[in-house]
Amino acid sequence: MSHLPICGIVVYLTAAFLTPLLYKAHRRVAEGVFLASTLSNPVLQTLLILELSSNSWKPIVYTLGAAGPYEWTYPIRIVLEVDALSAFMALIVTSISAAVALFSIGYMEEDGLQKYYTLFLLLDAGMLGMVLTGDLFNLYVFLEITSISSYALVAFRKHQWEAVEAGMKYMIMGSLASTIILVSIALLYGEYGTLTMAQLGWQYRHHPTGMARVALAGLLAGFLMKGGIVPVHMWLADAHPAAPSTISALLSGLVIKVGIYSAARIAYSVFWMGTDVRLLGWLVVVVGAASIIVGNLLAGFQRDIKRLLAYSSIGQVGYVVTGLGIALIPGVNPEASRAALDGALFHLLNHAVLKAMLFLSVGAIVHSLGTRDIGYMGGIAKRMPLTSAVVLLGAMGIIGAPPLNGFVSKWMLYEATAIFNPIIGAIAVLGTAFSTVAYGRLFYALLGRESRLVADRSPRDPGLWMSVPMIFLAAASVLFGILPRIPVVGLVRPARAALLSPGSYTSWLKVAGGILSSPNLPPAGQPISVFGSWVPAVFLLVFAISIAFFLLIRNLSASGVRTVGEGVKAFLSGEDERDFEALQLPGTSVVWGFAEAVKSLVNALKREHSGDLTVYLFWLIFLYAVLILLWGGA
Amino acid sequence: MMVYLTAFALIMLGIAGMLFRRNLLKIIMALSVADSGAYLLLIAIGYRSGGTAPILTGYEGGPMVDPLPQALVLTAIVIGVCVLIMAVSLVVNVYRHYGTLDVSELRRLRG
Amino acid sequence: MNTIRSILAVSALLVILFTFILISFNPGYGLFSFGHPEEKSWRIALYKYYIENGANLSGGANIVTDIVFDLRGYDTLGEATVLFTAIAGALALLRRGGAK
Amino acid sequence: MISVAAQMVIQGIVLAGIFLTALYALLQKDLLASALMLAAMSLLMSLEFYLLQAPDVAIAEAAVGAGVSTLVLVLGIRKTGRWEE
Repeated sequence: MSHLPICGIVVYLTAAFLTPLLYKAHRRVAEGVFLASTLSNPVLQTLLILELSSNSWKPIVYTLGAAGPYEWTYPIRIVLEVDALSAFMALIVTSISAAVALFSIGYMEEDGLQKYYTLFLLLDAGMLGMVLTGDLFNLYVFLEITSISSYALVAFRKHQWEAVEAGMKYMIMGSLASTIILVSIALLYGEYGTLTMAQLGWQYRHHPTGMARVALAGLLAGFLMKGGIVPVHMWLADAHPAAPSTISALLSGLVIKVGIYSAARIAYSVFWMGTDVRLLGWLVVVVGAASIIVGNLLAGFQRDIKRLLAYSSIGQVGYVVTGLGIALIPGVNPEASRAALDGALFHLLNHAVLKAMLFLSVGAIVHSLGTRDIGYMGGIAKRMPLTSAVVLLGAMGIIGAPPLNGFVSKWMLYEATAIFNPIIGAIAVLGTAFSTVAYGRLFYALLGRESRLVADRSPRDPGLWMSVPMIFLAAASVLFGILPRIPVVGLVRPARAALLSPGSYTSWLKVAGGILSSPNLPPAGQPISVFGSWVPAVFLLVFAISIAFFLLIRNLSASGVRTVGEGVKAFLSGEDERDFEALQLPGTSVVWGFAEAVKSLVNALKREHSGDLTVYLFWLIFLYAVLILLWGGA
Repeated sequence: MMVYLTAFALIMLGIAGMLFRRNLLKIIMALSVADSGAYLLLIAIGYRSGGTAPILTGYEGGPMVDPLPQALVLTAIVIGVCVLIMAVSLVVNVYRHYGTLDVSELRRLRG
Repeated sequence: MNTIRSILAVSALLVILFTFILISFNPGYGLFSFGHPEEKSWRIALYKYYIENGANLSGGANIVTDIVFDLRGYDTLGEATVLFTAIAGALALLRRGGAK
Repeated sequence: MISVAAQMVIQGIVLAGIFLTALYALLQKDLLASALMLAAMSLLMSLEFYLLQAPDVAIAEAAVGAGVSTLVLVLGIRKTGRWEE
């Protein structure tokens, strides 16, 4: 038996325990261990994927502490179960965190570094364990490792009130969600007497009971909260900006994805085949669509650049969840449901790459400027060309501009949602419009006229340690956009097939001696072409022409700065600006009309994000009760 | 039955306390009450009436209670304490910055 | 919290509590009855395996200890890691000084 | 061996005690008193665990719930304030 599944976790954990010890001896040694563990892990996960694919994507079941899971007819020990989806997630987690780790060597020049490295590695270990494990209680343990280290990392800059407040709110909400998850696990154990997820799925398929559905409601409410889905997303916009930028990249890029993964794993592999989940699927689609609207809309009205990115994360994760929800609903056009799932998983990968890249490069800007206000970032593109190019590339990717990876996955999701339901399709497109507004402001701000602060500080592009990961992520984003078939065929389709056939997740179980057959398998599905008429070369040409046009207009247009006026006001954030004189921006206000049009909606939403912790907790309980009513009681 | 009811009542009491109390330390205490409810629920699930503790020394046959939930609770108790430690160290920091533990004062981040 | 939200919160709590009471009392709903020696027909009696073979597998007379340290030893490792995380986190949060 | 009825009565008393101490802890304005009430609740919990044939958990709950938790909470209260406004 190959020991590959456990290796990654062991490497992270060993390094996490070693770093504080070595740091006392010599700082560089500790950093070496930190880098070695994070950089070697993607290799391990790639080997795992190769092993899986050479075995026609049959799940690898690894038992801890013994040769096989069976000493009886049921698995009695903790198992790690790696199927195509787990391996896909593991590769994302390890690769992105390798890039972030490389960046943080140059970025974190603060006190308490050895604790930073330790917590970073523990966060990685927790996430990797969550995606690889096949045992429900073990999932809870790893969830707690992930959560506790992320609470500590959010509040890591404890001398800032902002970090402490955000960490406190995140911690209380996250702990309540964890408690709900623990109660649900207890209910499931009481009902079926096992904790292995494959076994639970098999049991539920043959004996679906009301109590298991109540448990599912709790698990979903908890994991959706960890994934930052409307209406339990309020902690996210506080917590992600308050953390150091490297941690924001991990939180936005990976931690919420892992929450979504767990929800999907439980909904699909454990519960999907048991009963009709139409209502549940619709509920997931609705919260996903709400996330698209709320996240992307509020992103357009933030002055704080990291807060903008955090709200945009809510919106983009909404796309993923919408896709996952569509595939849950039975009776949808199978092509559409496959395309939705493909799009959702590919968007998950793309968003992880893009958001990590955005947070890292924005972090470099914020680090050198000392402010997070977009209004003061005018003209930084001239001073930090590389960083700004990466920021703008990431922004275009998130908007879904054609030659980049975000376009491909969003295109699949547009297709799928439009076939599924025109209203949801319209919401998907509307979300893109909103995010264009949000990131369009970024374009104007960065490329615009130089602000006084930028002139004073004269920031520079960061050094080699920080540039390499940014360039690496940007290259990945362009590569996935131009050659989408590589990740889609190699990683996403097997992962989709694994989700859509829960029978394969439980196929290794033996029940009463024989290998159990997997009933009601949906068709495994021939790969369909979901790219529409996507010819990268044409779009590249269009893109080059539009850049040429942009440069032409920019050079021909009248120069001059309009400092004060309605235009600047709406252009920045839609809020009343405090100090006009300090803002120096070209007054081309493209979003003024839009800001006026949606002002009442935005104000209502902003009132709801009142900062009151008990209100946030209320929404979690409310979601739980609604899930129970709609689904558990059925 | 009584044990289940008490467990669920403790969970609900904890959640209600988190929703309606305004002091942060009190909210954390409410969280630990809810956690205790979850532990009691797990142990109650494992109980078999007339069962003895799952220890083989001096065992004379007859039913035993389910040992697995007990193992889970042992793990969960430690995790609960870890959450408590983190929460209290965060609360100390909140007090340093805000001078109060009232959650309605703790809302500078919004919108 | 305002009044409407308080009412909603209380009703949400009541819904959850009612569901819990339902699942612990109503036999038709998929009940696990308290302390019932007989299992539901579909429930896996995994614990019987632990009771019969736990001592042979790991050699301890206390089956809970066997499970904690051997059969589910990985969870215990995770638990130790959580403890380590919490202590590292608390030390990071309570450290003196800090930049700026 | 105590009779089933007696055991029921004892359990009823212990469970009522758990619930009432938890309620009292959450309604109390004095944080120190509620921390001590939580410790009392933990002790009753460990008694209940013992009655439910879980001696290992009872020991752990008594040590961790009544000991470490209370210690951590009291340290937190010392660093902040004793009274809830």
